[in-house]
Amino acid sequence: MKLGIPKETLTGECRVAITPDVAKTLIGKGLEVCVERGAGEAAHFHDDGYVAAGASLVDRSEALACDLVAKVRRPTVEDAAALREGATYIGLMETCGEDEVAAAMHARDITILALERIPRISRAQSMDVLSSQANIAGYRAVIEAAARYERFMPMMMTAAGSAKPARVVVLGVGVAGLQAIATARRLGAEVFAYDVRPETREQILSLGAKPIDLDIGEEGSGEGGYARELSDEAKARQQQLLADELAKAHIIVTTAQIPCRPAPVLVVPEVVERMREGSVIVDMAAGSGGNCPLSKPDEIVTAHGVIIVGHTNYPSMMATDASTFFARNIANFLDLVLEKGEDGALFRKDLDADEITAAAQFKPQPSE
Amino acid sequence: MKLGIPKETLTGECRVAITPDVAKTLIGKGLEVCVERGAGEAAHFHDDGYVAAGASLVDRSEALACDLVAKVRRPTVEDAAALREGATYIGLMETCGEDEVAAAMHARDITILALERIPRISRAQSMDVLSSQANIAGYRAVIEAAARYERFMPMMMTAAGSAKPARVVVLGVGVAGLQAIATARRLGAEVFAYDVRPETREQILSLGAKPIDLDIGEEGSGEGGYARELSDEAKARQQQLLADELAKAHIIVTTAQIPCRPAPVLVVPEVVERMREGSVIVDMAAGSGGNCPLSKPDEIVTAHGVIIVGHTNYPSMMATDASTFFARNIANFLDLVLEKGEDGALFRKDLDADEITAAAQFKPQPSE
Amino acid sequence: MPDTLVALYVFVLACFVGYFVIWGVTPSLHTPLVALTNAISGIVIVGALLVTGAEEASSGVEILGFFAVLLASINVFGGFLVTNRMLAMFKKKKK
Amino acid sequence: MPDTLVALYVFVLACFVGYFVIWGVTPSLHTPLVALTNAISGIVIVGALLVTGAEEASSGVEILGFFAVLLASINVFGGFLVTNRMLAMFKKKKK
Amino acid sequence: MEISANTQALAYLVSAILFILSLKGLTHPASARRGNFLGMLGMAIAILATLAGREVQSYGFIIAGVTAGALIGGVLAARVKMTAMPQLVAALHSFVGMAAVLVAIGTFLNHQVAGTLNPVLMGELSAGIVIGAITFSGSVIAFGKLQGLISGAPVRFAGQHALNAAIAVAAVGLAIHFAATGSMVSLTLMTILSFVLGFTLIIPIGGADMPVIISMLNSYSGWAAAATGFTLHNNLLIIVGALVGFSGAILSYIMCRAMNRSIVNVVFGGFGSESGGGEAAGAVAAEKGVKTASVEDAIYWMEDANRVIIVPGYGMAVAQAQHALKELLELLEERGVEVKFAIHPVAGRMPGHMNVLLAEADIPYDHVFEMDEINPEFASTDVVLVVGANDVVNPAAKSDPSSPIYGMPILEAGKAKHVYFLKRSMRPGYSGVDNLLFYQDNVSLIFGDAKDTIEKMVTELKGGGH
Amino acid sequence: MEISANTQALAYLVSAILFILSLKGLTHPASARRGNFLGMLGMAIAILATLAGREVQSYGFIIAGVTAGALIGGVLAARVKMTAMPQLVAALHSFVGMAAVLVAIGTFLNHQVAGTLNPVLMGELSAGIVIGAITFSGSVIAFGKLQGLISGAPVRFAGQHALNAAIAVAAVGLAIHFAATGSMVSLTLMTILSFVLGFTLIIPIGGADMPVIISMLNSYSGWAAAATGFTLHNNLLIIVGALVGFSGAILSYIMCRAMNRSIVNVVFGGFGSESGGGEAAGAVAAEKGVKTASVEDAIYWMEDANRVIIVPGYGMAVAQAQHALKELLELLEERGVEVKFAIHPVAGRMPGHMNVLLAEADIPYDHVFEMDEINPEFASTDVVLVVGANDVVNPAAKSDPSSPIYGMPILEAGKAKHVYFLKRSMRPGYSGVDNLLFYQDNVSLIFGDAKDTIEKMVTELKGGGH
Ligand SMILES: NC(=O)c1ccc[n+]([C@@H]2O[C@H](COP(=O)([O-])OP(=O)(O)OC[C@H]3O[C@@H](n4cnc5c(N)ncnc54)[C@H](OP(=O)(O)O)[C@@H]3O)[C@@H](O)[C@H]2O)c1
Ligand SMILES: NC(=O)c1ccc[n+]([C@@H]2O[C@H](COP(=O)([O-])OP(=O)(O)OC[C@H]3O[C@@H](n4cnc5c(N)ncnc54)[C@H](OP(=O)(O)O)[C@@H]3O)[C@@H](O)[C@H]2O)c1
Ligand SMILES: NC(=O)c1ccc[n+]([C@@H]2O[C@H](COP(=O)([O-])OP(=O)(O)OC[C@H]3O[C@@H](n4cnc5c(N)ncnc54)[C@H](O)[C@@H]3O)[C@@H](O)[C@H]2O)c1
Ligand SMILES: NC(=O)c1ccc[n+]([C@@H]2O[C@H](COP(=O)([O-])OP(=O)(O)OC[C@H]3O[C@@H](n4cnc5c(N)ncnc54)[C@H](O)[C@@H]3O)[C@@H](O)[C@H]2O)c1
Repeated sequence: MKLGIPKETLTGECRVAITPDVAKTLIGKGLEVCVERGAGEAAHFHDDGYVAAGASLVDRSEALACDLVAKVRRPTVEDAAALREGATYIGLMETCGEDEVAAAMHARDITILALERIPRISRAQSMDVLSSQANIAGYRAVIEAAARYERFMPMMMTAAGSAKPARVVVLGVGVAGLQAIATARRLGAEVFAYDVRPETREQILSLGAKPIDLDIGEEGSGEGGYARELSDEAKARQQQLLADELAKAHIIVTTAQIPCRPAPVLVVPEVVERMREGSVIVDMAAGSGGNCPLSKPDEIVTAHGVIIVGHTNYPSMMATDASTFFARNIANFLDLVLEKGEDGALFRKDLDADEITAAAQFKPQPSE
Repeated sequence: MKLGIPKETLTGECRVAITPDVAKTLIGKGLEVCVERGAGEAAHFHDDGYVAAGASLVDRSEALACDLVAKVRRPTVEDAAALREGATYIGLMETCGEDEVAAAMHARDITILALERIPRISRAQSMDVLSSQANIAGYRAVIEAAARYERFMPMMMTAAGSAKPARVVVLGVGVAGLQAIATARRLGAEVFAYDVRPETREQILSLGAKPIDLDIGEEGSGEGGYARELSDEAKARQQQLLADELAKAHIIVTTAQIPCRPAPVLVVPEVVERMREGSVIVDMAAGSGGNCPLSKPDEIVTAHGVIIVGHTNYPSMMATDASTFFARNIANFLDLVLEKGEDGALFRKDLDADEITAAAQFKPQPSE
Repeated sequence: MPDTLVALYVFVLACFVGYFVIWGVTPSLHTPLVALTNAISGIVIVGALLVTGAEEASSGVEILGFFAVLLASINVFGGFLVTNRMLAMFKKKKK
Repeated sequence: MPDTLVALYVFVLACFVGYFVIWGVTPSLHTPLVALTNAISGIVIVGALLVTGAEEASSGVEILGFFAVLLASINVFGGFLVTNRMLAMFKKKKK
Repeated sequence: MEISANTQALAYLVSAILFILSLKGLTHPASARRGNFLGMLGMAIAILATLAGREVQSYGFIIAGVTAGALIGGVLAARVKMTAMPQLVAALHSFVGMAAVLVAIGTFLNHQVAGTLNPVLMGELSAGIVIGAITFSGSVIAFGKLQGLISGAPVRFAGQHALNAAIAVAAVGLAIHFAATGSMVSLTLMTILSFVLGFTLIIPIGGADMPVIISMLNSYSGWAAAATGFTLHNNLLIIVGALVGFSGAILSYIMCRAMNRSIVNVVFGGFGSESGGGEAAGAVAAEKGVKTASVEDAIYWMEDANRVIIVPGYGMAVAQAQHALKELLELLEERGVEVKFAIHPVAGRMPGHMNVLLAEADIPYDHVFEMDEINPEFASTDVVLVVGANDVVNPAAKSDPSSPIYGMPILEAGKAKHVYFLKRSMRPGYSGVDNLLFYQDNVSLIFGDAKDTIEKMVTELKGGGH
Repeated sequence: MEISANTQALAYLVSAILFILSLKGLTHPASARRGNFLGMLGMAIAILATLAGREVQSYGFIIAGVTAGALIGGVLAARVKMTAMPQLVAALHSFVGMAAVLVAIGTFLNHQVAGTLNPVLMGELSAGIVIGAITFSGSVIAFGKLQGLISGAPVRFAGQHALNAAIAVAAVGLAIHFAATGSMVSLTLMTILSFVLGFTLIIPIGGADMPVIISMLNSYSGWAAAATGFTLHNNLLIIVGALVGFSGAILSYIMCRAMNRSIVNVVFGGFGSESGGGEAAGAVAAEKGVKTASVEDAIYWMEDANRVIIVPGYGMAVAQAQHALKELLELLEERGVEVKFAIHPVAGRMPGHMNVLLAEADIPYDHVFEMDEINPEFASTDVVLVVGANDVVNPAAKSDPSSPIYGMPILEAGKAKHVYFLKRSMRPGYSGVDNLLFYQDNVSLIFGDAKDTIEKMVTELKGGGH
């Protein structure tokens, strides 16, 4: 069975779905791996590395025409068209409902295994690209904040005066938020954090940071470990109660997301105005509407003297490690997807048999 | 007595010599402070802040024409010309011997108090801008390295695989080097460090890092806590013995400097070639010739897949804190330079009376 | 001082010694220590010997004494040996 | 058991008690403890009393005994009172 | 060769000193074997001095008794399985108790013959009989419980304490009557009641408390010996009896303290009620058949281990126990123990959670291992310390297809010789499933906040804590 | 009212028990005052029982002696300055010694009159005299040294140990001769030699070791009392003498250990040679007149403090003591002590050196204070712990214009009630100048690696360590 690895084409995307190491493992399991020339270049994985691992270098159309195609980002319409009929696509789909790309793929009987649909259960964690990439993003967001912040993060008592530790507030304590807390603490900042899901309180403490407790009148836990959208009332209350805490902050990292919904607004412009000049907001939800309305996706803007970072692709800034993790996730996932036939060849398993692969399948909506 | 604060004109220099806070202190002591309009803007100190502190806003020529002029960076020839005859200049001169600027100032009987000449003694530490700025530079250099490095600095064992901690080597363990070690350690890197001065070994250990011990056949300690230049033989030996350690490194931060001499070459191109692709070298000595010959001042170059950062002005990247520290140093220094007359007015003290002010004076070379 | 008073002195002092002697015992030695004190309490054998071997001992007492000696000496021999076996388990690894 | 043997028994047991009793003393109590043991060693006063008050005591012995009683009682009274004063210093803060 | 009374007294003194040194020796591992030897020596001297003394005139029964006793005792001690040690000790206790009773009766008979009975003597005799009898029947019950002949469960009934008190009062009353009148009936009744009292005192006590009870019975047997000493005017018996009596009582107290139990509660089976989180957790554990252990137990094996693997989990983070762990690491390494940290990829609540915290505590990277690296090493590891981890070592992931973590690779902690879990309760981890490892034979739980527990371990290792 | 010998014996037993409890009580602050009271009670019972006994027949001299003694003792004890306590104790010791000598001689004379002398008795007498005499003259010397009448410096001379040994042998020889023959010459010579021995034994010992020596002399006085007990067949004297004798010896040992000294070396003034960094440093310190302290001393005051300020310096970094400090912080806070960290701007070897390390150990930022913030608080602080800092607290910066650090603002640690320096030696800090603070009255040094020392403090605070 052939596994194709096309190069990512989205602007600024440096990751690659399979690294030479993982390619080698997969080839060892009986797959034939076809890598588009230069696919890993941006993540410092060179073509010769793939060749050394036993993969063949092909051009894009050939990579897309394999039985299995592994990609990081959502395919374009052209990609979808270039896929072989009946093939299997493994990668992020970055859509919640049917859209033109999915429709095009479904139309050509392509099995879509959308990695973001893998359930957040212990057993699936090794396949969970959302986790592995969010972890990287959380770390990177803080590095980014530190690099933009024109002061010290740590406390520093020196002969030339003292620098107070930066006050960092992390909003949304999922995977990325936790890693952001950890990284900011490492750099010596004083870290506060908040999430709607009550179980995060203990987790915040477990990293030595201080939880911000708000009484917004309702519970924020949703399904599968995710948060749910709040009522308008609770939203307003939340914004209002957070305001004072946020205005004191020097660095805010926001990660609050709700699956398939716009990100909740947590840092309102009036709060930004109250912040000290030179403060930094890293809005990790900038891609899905932003936790701060002033953030612009993939831009760094300054508003009221506050630097607002709107990057949407932190993992790509650490493309080497991010690709390595992504590729391992895919490899672990493929163990569920493929099985060895009696003659040693590989086949796709019954995807509905396992809870994880069942959930990952992006099937055409019955109504359509 | 009037203290003038001109805006810094060097490209990329965002610091300012006096902050509003310090201006207020100085005004309290009887000085009249004249700040060039917009002088603090780049460091987030606005004109209205100065006004609130009691300073007056003036234009550049007026600021330069004060009895005392405090500046961060070396004056230009035009600045020197604009200084009042017999005035006192306090700031960095950034030259070891007589040069055209100094000559021009000496010609006009200007007292030059070159801050880099303040001796490295305990009592002078509160005036020592080299220390206060190097400290910032050391921190910032590591943040910069982390931001360029496309992998994790810390060790990270996750369901998607493990990231090994970055191997960081710090060369030159002065003030900047120590802070670089501390910051890299905070970020979770495995840190090794080396310096020619043997007393640094204990200091490296005191930060929890691992010293690299080389036997280069001679002692590197020079005068006043600085290093001295090594013999050619020892230099070669040093490069050779360091090579293997450096080739294994993922991030190298070099800070090795010798006052008034070109920086020693420590990371030779052959070593860079042996490093893993995507590694980062931050050459903090890029401004004085570089510890790595491949580094280019104020540029980021990639050689053999290694990213070589040649920034020369890290403190300016943290202009707010850097200016604060710088201004405090100046204020402490002014305590030695000025004394209250009987009528409450301020006078310059006998500068040769105190060890520190005596050393700081940049007097015309007798031979000239 | 009459014998009973002497006995009282000795008893009181011995109580103090007993009180002080084993504070600070390593927890892992609790069990062997119980075994050892058990063996030592076999000291009643002395009483048994005195009773059994006494001049005035009737043959009934001798038989009674025989059992007392028997039981006490099982205790003495068994106790020390068991302690020994326990302690043998506690040989520390060679370092 | 002859008196000397009884004395020996008592002595040996008391030595053990002496050995065990003060292990674990708080360092800050070292000095008061010295003062207290000093006071207690004033127990020779009992000896002094016995010698001085003895029927067979000659007047020479009585004078000798007087001094012994005097010295020992200075020690007894001085010792306990000094200990008391020291301990008064050690009152802990109220928490 | 007959020795003089004085020589005998000196020999007895030496013997007494040896016993004291023997007990002292047993308080530290380094001197323990010497201690046991000194005890044997003391006993030998005592026996020989007694035999050589003028009181002992006939040797037939004595030689028979000692020979038989030595044989039986030797064989018992040599043959018994290590796991059956507690039973054996209980049995031996009962012998001492019975011997004390027999000696007292014998003394009575001898004095009757010699016509030297007096109230003081008879009072002393009664004490010997009462204490001896309680020791005997109590030890028999203890033996039965340990051997499984009687249910180990605590048998409690209403009025139990009142009943015991009543029996005790009656026995004492009979003793007084006997001392005053020499009535054989009183003697007999008293003896019987004492046997009954031993039974009713011990039967309510649960199997878990048996070690303490054995030590307590030990103490009783010491008092019995001391009482015998009084009747016989034998200072050696008095000294050694008091020594054993008091030290046994102290030891019971120390043991209770180590188990975090109240001595009153243990000795008077269920007297008063105990409280406290740790104990509640302990109770739940006991119900489920899960073993609990003390910090000292764990330290005992860790100190002696060649390799200890620490498995940190989310609980370590919650407890913020990383700094304490660092200290534990250093102390163990000082003792030549190899210590490794095993990090499961999903330990904690975020990727790299453990790494962040261990790095914060400056635990060297070369001590930190990934699951795949370290899994082969568990089987050859002496002690695994699971610090607030749960799911990541749960064998249900391998064996129980219905478990929500089925299929997740785990750290194979259970393969080690000893596994200690540091957690606060019997609650499950993130995935909500019960941990099958708890029920394994080599696994014990130490309840309490992980940081507190580790700090206790550190104190213990430094030789403090008592 | 005369009491029977039996009643007296019982009273003596009670008294002995009270003394034991008294000593035990003095081992813990909570029970110390009760301990002293029990001691007084024991003494009162002992004296009354003696007076009421049949041996004492005439009371005149006794009443005179006791009254005068009570008066003198009471006044002395009430008047003496707290700082002169050690001298007073030394003086009191000498009294006990002399009293023992007098009692022994009196006993001899009484027995001579009664004609009941015998070798055993005379041997016992000799022991009383020898030990009493040594105690007397030794205590007199100790008193002189402490009072400053004699130089506190150790007076050592070649052959000192040989001389002492010779005197001792001679005294014992004379004692034997006396016991055998009753020769008054031997008795006199022996007595004189014993007084000399006390002198030559104590004179070589330095003033710093006097506390240990006093405790040792205490032990001697106990033995003297025990010897007196043997001569008088008085069990109370024997028990209490042995008690004081042995516990005094143990106390001396404990005190030496706390000072990290060898007891042999102390007791035999300069016997053998001491080694080890701590001791060498201690010696240098002693020479310079700098006080050293033990971990226990520091803990004693810290536990009881309202506020403790910790001043970390480069030495904390070198020792990597930050994690241990965190633990110390927690333990002190548990005890209600307010703990603050005072950071000098140039502490360490890089700006912010201390901050990095304290943050690593997770010491909360709100516990960390800058120099200017905290300087006003030192004066109202109970204990300052200077952990490997030196220059940053050196008052030379303020007072000595010739010092290279003159003019540098410092942390005013010296203003606190107690200051403890944790460092390894008397070496100066970075600037190379001697620290004037060391010589201040309220300052002591605790030698050793800072991390080790802090860890010992932690253990001590947890109640372990002994
Ligand atoms: N790593 C990730 O990215 C991630 C993210 C989300 C979820 N998860 C899941 O989290 C789990 C991680 O496994 P784990 O073994 O680390 O944790 P776990 O299975 O959740 O177990 C943690 C244990 O720690 C104990 N504990 C809590 N606080 C404690 C304290 N103060 N002192 C002592 N013990 C304490 C708890 O028991 P008591 O309550 O009895 O004390 C609990 O059983 C996995 O199921 C994983 O899938 C992981
Ligand atoms: N902060 C900066 O940027 C900087 C830079 C360069 C120089 N300096 C200078 O460094 C000095 C800093 O003052 P400081 O008080 O922090 O340090 P310091 O004056 O150098 O004293 C440090 C003390 O720590 C002790 N020490 C070293 N290792 C130890 C260990 N393992 N355990 C216990 N004690 C240990 C040393 O005494 P023992 O050897 O007896 O143990 C020493 O006296 C100032 O003079 C400052 O001017 C500062
Ligand atoms: N069991 C597993 O194996 C596993 C694997 C991965 C993730 N998870 C869990 O899934 C959860 C979600 O992870 P994620 O990071 O992908 O979530 P996410 O990226 O969807 O959201 C980030 C965080 O934002 C928070 N948030 C949403 N609305 C908010 C609001 N209005 N205010 C404040 N915070 C708000 C969410 O609660 C969440 O914590 C986490 O708790 C994680 O532990 C579990
Ligand atoms: N006493 C004080 O108050 C005080 C104040 C500031 C600095 N200092 C001391 O002054 C010293 C110099 O400080 P700096 O940071 O300004 O120095 P610097 O910037 O001049 O040099 C940086 C480091 O490079 C090292 N170096 C030079 N040649 C090298 C070579 N060939 N190989 C490796 N390393 C080489 C030097 O030894 C120095 O440590 C430091 O030790 C510092 O502690 C003391």
